[in-house]
Amino acid sequence: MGNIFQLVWLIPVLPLLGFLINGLGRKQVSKTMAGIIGSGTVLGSFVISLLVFMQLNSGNVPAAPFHYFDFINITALKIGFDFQIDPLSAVFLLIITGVGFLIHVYSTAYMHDEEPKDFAKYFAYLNLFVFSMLLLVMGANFVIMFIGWEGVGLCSYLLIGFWFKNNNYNIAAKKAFIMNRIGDLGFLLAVFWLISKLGTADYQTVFANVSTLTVTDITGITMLLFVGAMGKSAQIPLYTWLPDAMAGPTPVSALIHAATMVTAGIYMIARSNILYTMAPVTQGVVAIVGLSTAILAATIALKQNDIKKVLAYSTVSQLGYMFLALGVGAYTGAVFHVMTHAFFKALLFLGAGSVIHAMSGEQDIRNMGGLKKYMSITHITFLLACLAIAGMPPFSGFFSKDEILAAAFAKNPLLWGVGVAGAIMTAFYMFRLYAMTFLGKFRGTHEQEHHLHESPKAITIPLIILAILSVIGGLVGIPEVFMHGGHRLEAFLAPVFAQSNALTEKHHLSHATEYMLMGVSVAAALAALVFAWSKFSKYQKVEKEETGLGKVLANKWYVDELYDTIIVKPVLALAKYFNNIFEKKGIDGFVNGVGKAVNYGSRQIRLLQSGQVGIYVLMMVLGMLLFFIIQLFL
Amino acid sequence: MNQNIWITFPELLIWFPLLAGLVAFMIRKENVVKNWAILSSLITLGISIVSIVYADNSKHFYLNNVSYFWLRYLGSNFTLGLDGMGHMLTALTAVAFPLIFIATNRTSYKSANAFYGLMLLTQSGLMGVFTAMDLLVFYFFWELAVIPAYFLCSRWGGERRIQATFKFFVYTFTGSLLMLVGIIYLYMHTGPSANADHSFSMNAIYAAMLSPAEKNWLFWLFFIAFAIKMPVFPFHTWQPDTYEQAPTSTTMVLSGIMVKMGVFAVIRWILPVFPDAVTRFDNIVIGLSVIGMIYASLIAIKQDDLKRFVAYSSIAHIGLMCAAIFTKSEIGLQGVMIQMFSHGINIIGMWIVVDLIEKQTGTRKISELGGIAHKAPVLTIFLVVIALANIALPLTNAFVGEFMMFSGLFTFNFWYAAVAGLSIILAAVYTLNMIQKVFYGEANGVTEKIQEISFNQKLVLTVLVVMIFFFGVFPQPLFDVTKDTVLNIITRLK
Amino acid sequence: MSITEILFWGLAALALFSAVMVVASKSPVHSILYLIVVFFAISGHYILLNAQFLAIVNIIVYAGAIMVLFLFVVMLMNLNAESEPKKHRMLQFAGLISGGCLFLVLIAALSETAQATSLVQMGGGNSGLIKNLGMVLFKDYVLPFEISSVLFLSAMIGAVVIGKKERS
Amino acid sequence: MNAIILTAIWGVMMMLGGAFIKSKTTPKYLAIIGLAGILVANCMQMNSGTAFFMVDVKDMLHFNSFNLTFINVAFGCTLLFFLLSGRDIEKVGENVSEYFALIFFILCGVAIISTFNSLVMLFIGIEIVSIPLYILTGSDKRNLKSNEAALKYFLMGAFSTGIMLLGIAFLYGGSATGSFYIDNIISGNAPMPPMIAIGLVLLLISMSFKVSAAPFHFWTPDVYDGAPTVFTSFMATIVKAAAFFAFVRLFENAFGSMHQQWQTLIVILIAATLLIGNLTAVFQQSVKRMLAYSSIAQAGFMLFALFALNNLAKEGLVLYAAAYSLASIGIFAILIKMKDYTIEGFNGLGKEQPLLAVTATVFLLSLTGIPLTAGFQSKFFMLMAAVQTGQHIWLVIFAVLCAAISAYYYFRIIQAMFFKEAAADAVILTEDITPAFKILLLITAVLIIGLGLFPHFLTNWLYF
Amino acid sequence: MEIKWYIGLAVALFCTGIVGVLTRRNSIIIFMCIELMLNAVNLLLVAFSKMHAASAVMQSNPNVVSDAQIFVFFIMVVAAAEVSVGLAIIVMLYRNTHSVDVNFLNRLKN
Repeated sequence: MGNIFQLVWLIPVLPLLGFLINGLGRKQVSKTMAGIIGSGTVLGSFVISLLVFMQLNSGNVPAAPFHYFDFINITALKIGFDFQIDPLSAVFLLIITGVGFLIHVYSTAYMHDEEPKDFAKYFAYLNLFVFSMLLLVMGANFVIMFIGWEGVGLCSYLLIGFWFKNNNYNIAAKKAFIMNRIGDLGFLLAVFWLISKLGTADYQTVFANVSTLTVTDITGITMLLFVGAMGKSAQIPLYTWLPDAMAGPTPVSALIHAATMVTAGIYMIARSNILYTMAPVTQGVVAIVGLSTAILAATIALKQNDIKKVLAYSTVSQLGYMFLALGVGAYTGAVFHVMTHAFFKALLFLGAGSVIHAMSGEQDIRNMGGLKKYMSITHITFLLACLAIAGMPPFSGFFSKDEILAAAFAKNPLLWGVGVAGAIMTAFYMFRLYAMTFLGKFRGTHEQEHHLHESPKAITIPLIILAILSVIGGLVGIPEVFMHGGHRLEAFLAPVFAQSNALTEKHHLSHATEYMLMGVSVAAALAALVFAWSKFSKYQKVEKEETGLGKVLANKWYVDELYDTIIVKPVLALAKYFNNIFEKKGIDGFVNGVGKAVNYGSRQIRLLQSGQVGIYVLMMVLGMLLFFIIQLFL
Repeated sequence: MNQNIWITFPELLIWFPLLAGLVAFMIRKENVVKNWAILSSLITLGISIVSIVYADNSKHFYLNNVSYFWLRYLGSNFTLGLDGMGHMLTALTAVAFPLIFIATNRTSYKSANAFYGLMLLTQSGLMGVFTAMDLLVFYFFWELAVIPAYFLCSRWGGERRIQATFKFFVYTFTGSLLMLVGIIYLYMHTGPSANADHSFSMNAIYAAMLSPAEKNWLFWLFFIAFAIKMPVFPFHTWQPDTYEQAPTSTTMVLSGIMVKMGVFAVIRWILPVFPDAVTRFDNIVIGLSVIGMIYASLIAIKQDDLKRFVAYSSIAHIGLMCAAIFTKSEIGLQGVMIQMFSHGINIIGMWIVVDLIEKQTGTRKISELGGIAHKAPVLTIFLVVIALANIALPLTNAFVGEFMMFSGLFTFNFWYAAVAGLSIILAAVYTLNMIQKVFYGEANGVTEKIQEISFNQKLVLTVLVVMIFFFGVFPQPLFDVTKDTVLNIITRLK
Repeated sequence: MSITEILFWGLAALALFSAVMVVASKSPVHSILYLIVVFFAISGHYILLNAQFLAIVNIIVYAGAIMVLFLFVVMLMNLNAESEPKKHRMLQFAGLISGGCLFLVLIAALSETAQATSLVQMGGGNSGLIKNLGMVLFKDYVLPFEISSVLFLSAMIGAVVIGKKERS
Repeated sequence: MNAIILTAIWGVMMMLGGAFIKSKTTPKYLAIIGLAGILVANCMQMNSGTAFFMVDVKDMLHFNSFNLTFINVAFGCTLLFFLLSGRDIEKVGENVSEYFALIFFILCGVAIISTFNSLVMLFIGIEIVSIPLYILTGSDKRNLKSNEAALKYFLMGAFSTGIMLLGIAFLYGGSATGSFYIDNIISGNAPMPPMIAIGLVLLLISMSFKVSAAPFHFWTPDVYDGAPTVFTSFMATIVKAAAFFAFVRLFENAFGSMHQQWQTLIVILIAATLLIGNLTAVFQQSVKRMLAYSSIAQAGFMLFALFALNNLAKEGLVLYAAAYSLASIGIFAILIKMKDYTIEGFNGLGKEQPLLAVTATVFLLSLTGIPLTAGFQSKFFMLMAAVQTGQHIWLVIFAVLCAAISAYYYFRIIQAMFFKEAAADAVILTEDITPAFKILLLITAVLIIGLGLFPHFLTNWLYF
Repeated sequence: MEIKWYIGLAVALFCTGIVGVLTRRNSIIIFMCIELMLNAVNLLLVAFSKMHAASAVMQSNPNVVSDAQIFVFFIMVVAAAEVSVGLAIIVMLYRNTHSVDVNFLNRLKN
């Protein structure tokens, strides 16, 4: 076997092929074929990614990006269609293709009720999604990244609005795309800024020449990039699309939330870590925004009753943690959390999907309960995922979250304090969810109860695999306190962050402090866990209006309404004014007014032609007088 | 070097459509004339492709440039030439016409011979504009391209066609007359030529001796003419009306190619001739363009008529091109070049779909449509692809152009790029709104009986979509065509 | 004041008065008669300037032929004073004012110039005599003389074309 | 000289012929043959200097390639006019051969005023042109409009003659040498003495009257409207062009050296003429009247020749005369065939008579000044001439804006012909269109386009 | 006499003629006023001719003096021709409308 790097181009091309086959031949391929093509291509990518990862792990790192062809090649700007393979992209490749593959497999069962051509279309979209994400991760410059960046936005649009007959879904899809585009604009401006200052968008050149940029430039660029990340990774203020994106099929939610899309922002900041390291102001902003998002989303999640909504807000919240990590300079921590989060969040969504599947589309947890006895695999895997996300040791979430909190503490204990508060809420709402879904008595209709069943293999097997990963996934990053050299991930990623690490002095917390921090956060989370378990395992449905803070939380702090009032409505009003009044009466009115003036002038001036010879002669004489005066006296 | 070539590419590109158009007038049978139009436009396309193969002027100069005596004693010769930009735009013209003819093949016109004859004459005029290397020749073709278009719109258009297209005509005519004054003034300040005191040839015009003050007002005479044609805010109001009223195939020509005349002309005749004035007024022009982008995008959001919708979105896109030209950066200009081509392709695709919908449902009201995706998925896919290309999604052709144009704009000034960038968001808003309202949701009474598209249309749209993706992924061939032109202009600007 | 001057002023006054009366008199016949007086006065001026030929021609052609033609026409039409209703007052006023202004402007422009004080050769000189004029007319001005025959021909045709009764 | 004498002789021939020839159609052929012969004779004088008549003109007439070319243009256009509208002259009244005789006399006058070198010849020439025109205007005797037009034309024409004569008198008095020769009136470019200035203004006014420049244009619409349409066609084209030629000839030779001192007046004239002509034409419903106003508007453009007074201007003037005359004769020839002279009368002509409509479109486009037509080239030359002076560029811009307005009224006819439908039972034309008529129209259109493409075919003659 | 008196007289007569044209509405009288204007010009021309005769420069070229008088002669010729045509037109109009009032001439307007 030759150098695996020569096959790197296959990683994105395979899903693209899958997309083309399924997309163009969607009327011809059978459901089975579509599923096999869809999953198989991603599996192929995964295998290659794994081989690439192993090559990298063995220390064989390619020095230069792989150049395929010129995308733009003019004197002032050269942008190649280049792929860059390094530890960071390798980790992401594995997450994307690995988790993506599992979701594909899962989808074959989940989407089985669709018409064959819609089924094929669905897989085509999924493949395109994976393709875009791979492009995003593998691109060796910001332009290729942007191509993937917009591509995932498009795919999310297509998939969220997959059931296009329902207008609400379409609106959600549109919202996702537009919110993303707002972020994309920031990203684009940042890229332009880079191009205008450095004349290139290649990572290598940019990062090598970063010292030639002024502080203003770097701060501006990083801020704008962060705006892009806000859109894609659902941070305040651009997070509202993500919960709405639940409109799509559940595996899509899993794909968006776990493996692709939302992690793009993290990847991008991690990729350009040196820029952020050199822009402390932006770092502060990133940390604060991340933390605020984490808390805000967590509070909202406390009061949601839609199983997917809870999970959605939990994603937003977890993403907040990741940004907190990025903000405090713990890039490895962020990537680590991306990874563990990918496992348990995919698991949670797929589990939720399994539940919804069993409940025939019911998503309100108030109508569930007691599912434990009907679907044991789903139940157990779901529980493991909940423990992982709540940060219970030794599940994966514990390690990654702990690393982030520790880094935050090192930066500022206040950050840590708020972070722990978020962790407590996480534990609470996750177990509220768990308890209301699986414990207690079934609260749904009889018909639903009759249909309750464990899901087919294609669903449960991915669940099991993900559950295993959720449990042991944290072991690649065992902190220093437990085991020297246990943080394999950090070592693996070190070359990527080397430049940043060189610039920052490490705050080494004492072991005692670290144990203390862990103890406090775990204990607090555990307390919340127990409280939620005990409170909601005996939940009875009561019809009562939420009041006070509860109502505010249930209504997501009225953020959507706020946006509607201060942005959407004024813009539409302005558009309406332009369309109905300014365009017609103003500009076109002026243009037509010229025509009307000519007409009016014509009507008036022709009255001079009165038909009376006397007046004609008089005019002539007056003209004569005028001419004499001009010629003789002026 | 072989100088005995009896006819060159630019001549062929002009005379062949002209001749074909005159022949078309003679053909009485509708089917025959339709096929003749398709055939002749395909031949023109062939000529254009061959000309691009021989695009290298350093090797094949005699094939791409021709000059013969015309108004010699005025210093004007009938000089035609194909440089990179000329190749690009003649190619666009050559590509667009067969596509238009094939796509609208089903439409039957009263006195079809006149219709197709005029269409081909328009093509000839457009080719002339893009190949003219003499300012007077340019002006000739500039007007001549509009006349047949005017007749087309007024004769075969919608209900309010006479008013609307007359507004269009008078508007552009006024602009070009102002330009004529500028041309003459410029001419009077050129150096002597072989047979006259002054000269209209491009090089002489480029070398005209003018004081800065003169350049300043001459700039506006030219710019207003071109701004009307493009059109740039606030000279745009003829456009929605005309697009709405004109027969669709003519609208395709108008929006796909004719608006490029304005963009083209700014690059060819304003930038190199008035570099100082360009620098002096760049803020005004870019400001207007940016305002226009946002303004038109906002209006597009509220449009209920599909044709007007496309018209306003086109205004927004053209605004960006105009702004990018005035950044005077290589990236921006190169972006404009490629975008001229891309925009032509995309908007023709948009019109084809709009036409299909109108023909089948009898309405263009967005609010009355809905659920077409369900009834005609292929049509929907084409439209979605084209619409997304229109809003410059990556890996479609428009992305490359818009990316570079924004990049150029950014280099010029951060805030322009930032404000103009809002149009990216607004473009997403209006396009998705339209897609949602027209294609998604449940089918209603109007869209109930909509059929899938015919083979012809499928063919044309496929060609368009293939081009959209091809040049979205491999734009480099287009850059190679226009590279030298852009560099030439940039050097002139410095 | 010399005799010439007295004659000049007298004739000038007569000419002007009659001219005003041409315009002012109600009856067309009176107007014609006043106009004949003007012509006579102008002929008097010609004699003062020793332009004898013109003086005679003026009386014969103008006063004799042309004005008689006018008189015939007027009488043929039987126009009298009442047949002409008042013209619009304002218009009449405007006409008077603008005519007056024109006069003032011309006079003002000319009165102060050097040219205006050139002297006119009164009485003397023989260029106005019929012999000299004949020589000039048939030597130097033979072309316009011949050409003016075209003018007369066309006037003649015109009178015939216009005057002839159309067969229905 | 050939032209002047031969036209006079042929005029007399036609007049006498009228007495003997009873056939109504013969005079037309006689006239066509005669005019063709005269054209040839004039060309001969031009090319080889062959003069049939040895007349000592005492320098009162000047023959050079410029004015001989112009005479060719004028006579050529008249020939075309005879060919196109000869049959319609027959319909005006009984005195067919007299009408032709008068037209020949007018042509004689045209030849004189394009070659004059003495104010005497100018005066006589102008009268030779005017007096037959009064008659032709009133030739439709039972039509009150025609009567009215004739009287208005006559009164105002005589009035303007008076003004011209006063001007001539002042020029004679003011010139140092007391001469009627136009090149002796002033010398150098010293400030004008007031007498010369007064004479100049008076001549300017009377010539403006003849070419119907505002504010001395008031007779034009009424007279053009009232006169029988065939004669309007002739008056509005050849006669007007000749008057322009005389105007420019007079002012260039007599006052060219003090051009700067009277340019302001021309600027005012141009601005007023363009504005009034174009603006008033917009609202007209009758095509005939609209064309009258358009002739005023076109005069505004021709006045640029006087504004610039350079070589381009003179070339442009000849070109303009040709372009404008050809197009107007063509459009009038079609108009005569129409039943209804209003713009609605043209509705549906494109369907009924495509060839007529297409040629009419060419004529109208030429009048508008669209490239490819002679009308464009002539406007182009005029604008070039004006810009070459480097002064009053705003006037040039104003002129093109007015040209844009002109598109408004010319295109109304095009719209009516092609884009509007005639009422179901409407009769558009009064008579059948003969193939010969169609071919002639086509030739006219081809001539216009030919001149539009290759104006030097005409302008080169100017430098023979 | 100084020429200015002649100029004054001629201009006064001319302007009287103009005023007549402006204020009267009988076309025959208007026509007569125009004749008056022509006569004013004639007088002026003759006066100018004698003025040039008086100036020393012109003594060498006596023709100049005759020029203006010949011109006057031509003016009379033209006037006669004009009168014949003009009166014919007026009579024709009178035959058709039984009026010579120019104010009634407004079939053609605007």
